[in-house]
Amino acid sequence: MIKLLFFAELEEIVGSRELTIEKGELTIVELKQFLKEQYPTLPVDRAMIAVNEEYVEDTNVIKANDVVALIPPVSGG
Amino acid sequence: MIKLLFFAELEEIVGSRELTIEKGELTIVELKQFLKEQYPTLPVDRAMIAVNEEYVEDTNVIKANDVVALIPPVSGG
Amino acid sequence: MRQLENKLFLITNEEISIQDVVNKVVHPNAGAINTFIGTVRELTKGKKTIYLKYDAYESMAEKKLAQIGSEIQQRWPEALVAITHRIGRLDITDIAVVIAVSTPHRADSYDASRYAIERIKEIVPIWKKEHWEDGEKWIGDQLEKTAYPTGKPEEEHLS
Amino acid sequence: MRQLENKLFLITNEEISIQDVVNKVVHPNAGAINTFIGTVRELTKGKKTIYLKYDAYESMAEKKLAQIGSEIQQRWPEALVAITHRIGRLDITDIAVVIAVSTPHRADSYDASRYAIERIKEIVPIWKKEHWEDGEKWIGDQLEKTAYPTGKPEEEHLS
Repeated sequence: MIKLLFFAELEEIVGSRELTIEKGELTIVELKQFLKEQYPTLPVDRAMIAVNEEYVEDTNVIKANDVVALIPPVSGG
Repeated sequence: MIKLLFFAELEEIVGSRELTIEKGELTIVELKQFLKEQYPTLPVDRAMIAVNEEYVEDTNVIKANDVVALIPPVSGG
Repeated sequence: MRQLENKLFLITNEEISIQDVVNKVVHPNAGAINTFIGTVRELTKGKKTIYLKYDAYESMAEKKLAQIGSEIQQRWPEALVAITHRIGRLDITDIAVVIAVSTPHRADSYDASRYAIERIKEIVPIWKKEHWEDGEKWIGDQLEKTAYPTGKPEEEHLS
Repeated sequence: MRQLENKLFLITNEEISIQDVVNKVVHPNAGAINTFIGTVRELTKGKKTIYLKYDAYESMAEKKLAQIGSEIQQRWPEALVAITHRIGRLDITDIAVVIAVSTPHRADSYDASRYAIERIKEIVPIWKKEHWEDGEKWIGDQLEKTAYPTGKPEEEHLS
């Protein structure tokens, strides 16, 4: 089980800030592919990915109980 | 009559912030010469000169009733 | 509340007190404190903003602000840094962010403060939504923004 | 009192409120406010300061602060500037000066604020006297300071 977080326009497209998916280990690349299939309009490739609140590379592996956030380009400040 | 103002270490050397001298027109160079004679320990050449609150060149002429300030190197901020 | 306000790196729903943020970096060895205050501007590219809404991934945003603090202390070891960013609805001239950096000498306080705001705009998960008379839009969804094909923002020199 | 506090360029004997100075430059077109806060540092070149005394040629100092404001508005036409400098006795960590500069975009706010503090140290008739355990000295009477043979400080580029 993996918890997914969506923010800003991603949250609006998904319709929810938080989703849980029934997956075991998978790579960021695999997760992105999964999300593109589920939400064809979601700009997945423009998002950064954070696992447990740290940015990760596409090659990273997500494990059970990880919290994965899709971070669209930030605009604070 | 010209009013002279002294600040910081210059005030301490002269012993007064304000002096009035009985002079008519004179140039800054002449004033500096006068002050060096009156106060041999006064670091006149290290001071900037302001006439009526504006910095002036050595060639400027001081007129009666002007307020002339000797401004030692500043250290605000 | 008092505990929250004492955090050096804080996301808050409340109005930000500049003095409170500055107080966190006051120190006998500091001769200079630079602050950057980001306020809500009415006009952006000729378009009139009515208000903004800021949202954040709060827990991660505070971690990333703290990371910026660590990066600054690596570059400027004597610097003290505090940053508070507000979220929620902000009106024109409201304060969105306050950065305070103290250093022994002034040049470093400017450089480190500038570094902080540039890094905030690169790595801290905070987003603003502009609300105009005729619509609204999440900023960050801007054409001039680059995608992150590696999923991770690189540390860049200030431009 | 209220009238004095509203002056954009002010020499005061009172404690300086950062917020009050910042309020003077808040504007709907400002997205960025940079402030520089000069505080009394305990150690200068290894020597321990007990307290400082600042003195000023007050009327001229306010004029020169206003001149710095004008110079900034020539270089950064959209900038708003306010500067308050305190005089009298100041203890360690007390605020001696607050500069606030607002601009539409952040880079200018940093540059203009930096310009202001450098110019203050060049042309504004304010002096500080350091008081140590074993003595006291007017600063400005420092060997590294140059004399002004023409009687007039030239406008210099920031170093």
